[in-house]
Amino acid sequence: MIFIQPFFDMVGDPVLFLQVIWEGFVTGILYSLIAFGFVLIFKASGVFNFAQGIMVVFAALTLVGLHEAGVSAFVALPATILVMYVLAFSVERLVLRSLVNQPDIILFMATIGLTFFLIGFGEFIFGGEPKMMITEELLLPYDSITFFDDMLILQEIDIAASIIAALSLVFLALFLGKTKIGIALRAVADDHQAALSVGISLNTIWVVVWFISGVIALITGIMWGAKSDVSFALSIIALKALPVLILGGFTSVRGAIVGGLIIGIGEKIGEFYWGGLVGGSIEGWLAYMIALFFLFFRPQGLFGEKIIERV
Amino acid sequence: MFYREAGQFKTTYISDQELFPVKQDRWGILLIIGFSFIVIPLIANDYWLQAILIPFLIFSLAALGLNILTGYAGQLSLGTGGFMAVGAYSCYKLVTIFPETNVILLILVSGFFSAGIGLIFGIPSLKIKGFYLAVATLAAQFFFEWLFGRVKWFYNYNDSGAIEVPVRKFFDIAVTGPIATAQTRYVVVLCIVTFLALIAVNIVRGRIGRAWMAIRDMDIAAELIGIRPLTTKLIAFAISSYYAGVAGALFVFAYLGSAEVEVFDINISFEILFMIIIGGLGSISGAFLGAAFIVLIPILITNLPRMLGMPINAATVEHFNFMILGALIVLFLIFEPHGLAKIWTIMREKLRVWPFPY
Amino acid sequence: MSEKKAKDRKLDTIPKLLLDHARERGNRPANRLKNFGIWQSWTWSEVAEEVRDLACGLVKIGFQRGDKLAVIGDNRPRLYWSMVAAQALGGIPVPLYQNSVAEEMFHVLENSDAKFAIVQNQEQTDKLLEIKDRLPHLEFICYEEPRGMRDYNQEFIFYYKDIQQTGRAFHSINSDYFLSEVEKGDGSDISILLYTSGTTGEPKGVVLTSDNLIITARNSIDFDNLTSSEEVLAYLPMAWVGDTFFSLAQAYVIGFCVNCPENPETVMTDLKEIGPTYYFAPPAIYETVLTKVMIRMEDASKIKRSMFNYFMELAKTVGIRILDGKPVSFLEKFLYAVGKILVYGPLRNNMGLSRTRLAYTAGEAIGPEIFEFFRSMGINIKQLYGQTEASVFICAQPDGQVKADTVGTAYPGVELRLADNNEVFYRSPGVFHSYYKNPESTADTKDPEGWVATGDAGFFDDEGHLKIIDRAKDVGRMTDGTLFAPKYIENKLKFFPFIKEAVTFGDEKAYASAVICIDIEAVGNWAERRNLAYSGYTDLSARDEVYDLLQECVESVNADLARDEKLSGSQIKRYMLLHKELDADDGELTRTRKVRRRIVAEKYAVLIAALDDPQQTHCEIDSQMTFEDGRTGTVHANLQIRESSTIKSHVQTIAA
Amino acid sequence: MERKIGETLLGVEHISLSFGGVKALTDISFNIREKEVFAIIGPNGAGKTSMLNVINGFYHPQQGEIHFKGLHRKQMRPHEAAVQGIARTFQNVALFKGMSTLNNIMAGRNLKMKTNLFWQALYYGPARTEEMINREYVEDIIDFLEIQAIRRTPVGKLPYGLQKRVELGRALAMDPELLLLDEPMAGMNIEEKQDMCRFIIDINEQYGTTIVLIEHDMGVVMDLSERLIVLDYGRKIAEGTPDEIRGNQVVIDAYLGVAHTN
Repeated sequence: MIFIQPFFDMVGDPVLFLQVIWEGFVTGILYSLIAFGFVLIFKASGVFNFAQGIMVVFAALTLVGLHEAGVSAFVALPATILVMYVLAFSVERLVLRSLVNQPDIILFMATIGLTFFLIGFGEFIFGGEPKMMITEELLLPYDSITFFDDMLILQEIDIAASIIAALSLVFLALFLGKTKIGIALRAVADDHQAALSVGISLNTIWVVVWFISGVIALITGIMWGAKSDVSFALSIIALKALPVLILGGFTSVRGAIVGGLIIGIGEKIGEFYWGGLVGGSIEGWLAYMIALFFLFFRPQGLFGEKIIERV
Repeated sequence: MFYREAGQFKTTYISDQELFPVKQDRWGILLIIGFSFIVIPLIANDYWLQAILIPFLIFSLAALGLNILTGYAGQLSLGTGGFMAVGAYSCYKLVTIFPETNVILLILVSGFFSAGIGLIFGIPSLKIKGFYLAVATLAAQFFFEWLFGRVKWFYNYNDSGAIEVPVRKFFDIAVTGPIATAQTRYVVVLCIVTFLALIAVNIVRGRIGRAWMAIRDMDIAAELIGIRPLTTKLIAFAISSYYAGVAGALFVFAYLGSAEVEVFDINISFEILFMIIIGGLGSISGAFLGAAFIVLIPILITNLPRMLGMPINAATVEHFNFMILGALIVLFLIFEPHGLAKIWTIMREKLRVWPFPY
Repeated sequence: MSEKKAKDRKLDTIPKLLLDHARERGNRPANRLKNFGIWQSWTWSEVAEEVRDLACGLVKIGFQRGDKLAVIGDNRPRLYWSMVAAQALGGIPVPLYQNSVAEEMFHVLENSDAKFAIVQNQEQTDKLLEIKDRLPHLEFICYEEPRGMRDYNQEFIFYYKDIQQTGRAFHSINSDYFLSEVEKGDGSDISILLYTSGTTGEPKGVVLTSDNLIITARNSIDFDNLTSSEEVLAYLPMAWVGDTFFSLAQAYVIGFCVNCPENPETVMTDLKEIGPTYYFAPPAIYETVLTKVMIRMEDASKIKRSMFNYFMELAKTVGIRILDGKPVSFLEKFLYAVGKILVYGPLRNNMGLSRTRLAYTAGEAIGPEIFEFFRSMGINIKQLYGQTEASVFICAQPDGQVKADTVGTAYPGVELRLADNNEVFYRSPGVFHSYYKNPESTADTKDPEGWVATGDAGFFDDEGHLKIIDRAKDVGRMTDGTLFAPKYIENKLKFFPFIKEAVTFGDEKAYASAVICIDIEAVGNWAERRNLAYSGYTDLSARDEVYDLLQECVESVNADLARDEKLSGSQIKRYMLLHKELDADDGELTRTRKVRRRIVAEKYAVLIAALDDPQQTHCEIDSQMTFEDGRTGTVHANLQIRESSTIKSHVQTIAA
Repeated sequence: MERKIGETLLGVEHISLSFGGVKALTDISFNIREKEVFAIIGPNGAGKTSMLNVINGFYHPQQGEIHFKGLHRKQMRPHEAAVQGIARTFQNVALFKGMSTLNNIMAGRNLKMKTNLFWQALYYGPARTEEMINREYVEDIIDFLEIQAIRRTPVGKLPYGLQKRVELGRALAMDPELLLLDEPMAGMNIEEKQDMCRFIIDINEQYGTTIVLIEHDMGVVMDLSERLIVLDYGRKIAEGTPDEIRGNQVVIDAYLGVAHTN
């Protein structure tokens, strides 16, 4: 009974409901971004990159760290991008290259190792304590717009985040569709031989995808950092990308986006309307439960292809 | 070099399928057991027992459990921490509800709760495989972290939000609680771990163990020779979680003494996963080797620099620990995916054919 | 002691011994067979029952006293039992070589007029069926392994177990039949019929009585103080007297356990598992083991290799002295102990000889370095000299008096004498009864007083050890009257890895000379290591460097010969390296790679003439040869002849 | 030989199977009789393997049904097929790479082993007895297939030919009534093929096992099988004894037809 009550509340106060959905939508977008970078890597190299979440934090920390070290924001930004490239490059050289043709599960565990390394490394360089994202320096808006006489409040930063996210998605879609490397990249996803015929070595492709998802991580990091502060606590939240993937399917960009929104909105609603009833802050696991629930009906995810097993 | 196998022939299948068919191995293992039961309690000081040996044994147990699931049955799990938490908290509740009952018994019983939970979270494994499942197990991790943190009943509404281990006696020797000596707790843990390890070995080398490995190596073929995938996987989940549960209970009752749910956060799940990767997937001894390895790293990072006269602060140790762990995992996966256990077997082989190279 | 003797007198047949063991040590293992992954074991009492059931079964299908029972197959307990079963019924077992073809079997089966045959498997059965209709006597065939025998439903073919089945039934009715049959047996009864693969002509059936075997066995057991706790591996052909003696006679007299390998391919692994305490092998096997060891060590790390070499060197000096009970310094003792942990122990373990107290080799001369290798690691390997006609033992080396080049002293109960052509004669309790259905050759070999001619020539060294030098008929005299034993010298030459074959000439000649064939692989390697380019065999064997290499070998052989006053005269004065390998296709070798001395002599008469003529230093030859592809052609070569220095015998100088 | 053939063991009736749009099998029917050696031949991609997959419940046909030992069934899980006594080897060896030869074959005994977790945990009493009994059974197979030497070798390390043997052993360990062999001789040399033939015949005669085999080597098929069907493009184009098939024009075309050759 008590679990039905919330539905009436939603109808009762649609504006508030809208607010909740908006909140969810924004987080959802961030989830989608992480998941997107993830799908990119998975499609291109078959690697289930557990470290994607950490890359977000790592990127953000690098940016802030550099700025703290006195580098101006607009130097720090490209510098960070460079760092992300170096990261992608070294990951390909030191890890992927030596693990090629290993079972996927091995590669997966390797990325967990990578995660730990990055956490340790990051904290060692930038220290463990939380930092503020340099929102102003990056000229990101931080006011808020209100509607329905202050009943519905939208943070400009959130709007910006959504726009930037959307833009970067569009940009990437173009990149994948139009550029030679992008095409090769998609080819790899289907068939490694095909990719080689395009004339780009797998290794280059891997570097590229890891770099791209590094950049996405950076974008995500900035957005997220603007909402909360930047610390490795984020990495746990970043893990939410995983249920998003289960939902969307590892191989589908669309899935990543839709899944992200579903999870984001779903868990906000759940938290806001039901969380209180069971002790609060159920965000931590609700996403996973939602994902699990979905799995029972579509084991391959919403947009993943069905696998036909052969013997 | 020490092996003299000529003349050690088997006239029955029973002797042929002994745990350690080679006499020299039997002696070796007896030596180790004897040493850890008799010598260590006599010579080891509290620091060694409390800081190294007890956690080592408890982690070994947890790793053993995870290795059954991941190493033998091939089902990757990231939820070990969650299952340990279930064990710990159910043990805590049991101890408070049945104050009179023998605590060691209760510790063993509390494993069954996590076994049950393991069953439930194992059900998806029928439909989903590999990474999907791994992610699913994260659900367990986060759910229980939340549950035991939020629902006060589990920690008896303590203001601290932590569970405090009460003193429980066994033949009026305190085995748990503040006044229990490290020696006693060590011996208790050792007994339980040895016992459960033996059981694990037996299961693994029997029908069930073969079914697990069959599912792991080639699930389709396994099903076609009449192995039921779901039942087999569920048994793996149940037993694995039982071990995790008991380990969790011991972790609080024989090691920490009091704990909040945070000690069972996702990092412990990863650490235990690392133990079996480094120790060796699909190997009982691997669980112990891996646990030893990972328990020792931070201690080395703390002590080595100090010995060299350049002590480093706790935070840095923590950071280094993470980095080194991460790096090691990658290195092991690259150079010896079968971990320390494999390295050991290779060494053993070398000893057996000594002085020949192969 | 005396009542032991009395008891021994009563236990004068193998079946009686079996029953005795069943009583005395009923639960101790008698046989093991590696099968289905483990060592299936039978205790003495179980064996007694198995044999009883089989014997009774055989009776049911008409086995009578004096009947011959052919036994064909790999070493299998059941086949051994069938021999004993036959003996229990007063019959005579006739083991055959399991890998000989039907035709070869035909002669033996016909000559022995075997009425029954117990064979291992389908393969052997098929061989018999091939020739059965030409063997009127052969009535029944019994197979041990049912695999593939489904469709063999001829009424004269039986399954081993079925026979035992009927036997068990028979025994349950007249339970004392078997015992009484065994009791009828007597030491003078014929115990077994063994066919010697005679070097010339058809094989002859050697008849041995129970006394022959059992008394010799008793002597040997005292000689080497064997106990009932020995473990042996029976892997040599059952038709060979040695196996009969070790796996049947000795085993049944003292009561130790005989183990049978899973199949011929697994012998080495099975050997390692069993770890026999008492082991026999022909020199060839020891040689292969040694080569395997060396090859495997080649791939070992540098440190390991040098360690290995160091300790093997040490062992050569110390180990053998320890084994012979000679004094060694404390330091040496200590180092040897270290070596035992690091090298000898593990090595023996890998060879499966960890527990070996006593090992024998016989049949042909064994290379001194092979012999030393094993002894130096503390394996007490000894040589014996024997033959079927003697129930194996004629001479053997007593512990502590072991030399590479003698076969030891006269065996307990054996009398020896040398004819003036140095042929060895012996007389012993083991001397065979007769050649089956062949009185004349019996008479030729065995004189009325029971002296048997071995056909081997030899002499005693100053410690009274017999030294066999050659077949008596091949031993010649040189013009100065010294013995010339070609085989003996050739063997010494062939012990060098560089020499594949050697043929020596000296009978009725002023000096001995040799035609030598190099071993292309050994010399080839040697050449490569000196990056000495060569186009082929002919080219290589003509090289001066090679000649120099071989010179050393020849001269060391000469030095060796010089130590024997009787042979020192037969040192090799001139030799040449043949331009081609001796080849069976060219009729120069037998198919078993034995040199056809006469043919070689004819074919290369020119060369021999040249060798005999001190003036010539070279010699032209055109010789027929067959190439790999079977084409034949003539090869022309101009061969160099070398002088090799000879040493004046010390013995003579001392004498003078 | 014909005499020992009994009545129908497995009946396949109007089976059609398709993946998405792709038709793998179209209206296939045939009967397999007890104790016979039955061959399925056809060019690559003719649907032979799919047919086996349908028989042992790995694929579920959209139409048609299968009856085995009299009882009809439309859908069944593979392990149910195993329980009913259908064993199977695979075109590309599907062994448990991490396990030794012995354990692979022991795994085949899984269905026959019943002791509960409790005894398993103690590895004593019933559990151990059961283990030993089945070990004996397995050793029998090892001996039968002449693979004693590789008993303890991890199958991953074995040469292809031996792996196929081990896989056959694993199937035998289930002591099946119907044995499906998917190209048991693919990629073998002459001796290995001869051995395999011998084994198949012995299995059929000694254990009286009914055998369905897919094989490309026509010689082998003609020697071994009593009857065979020919598939082409998922359709049955012929059925009969080897001699009948040899003469069959349709078959010859299917094989020599330019459309597709192997």
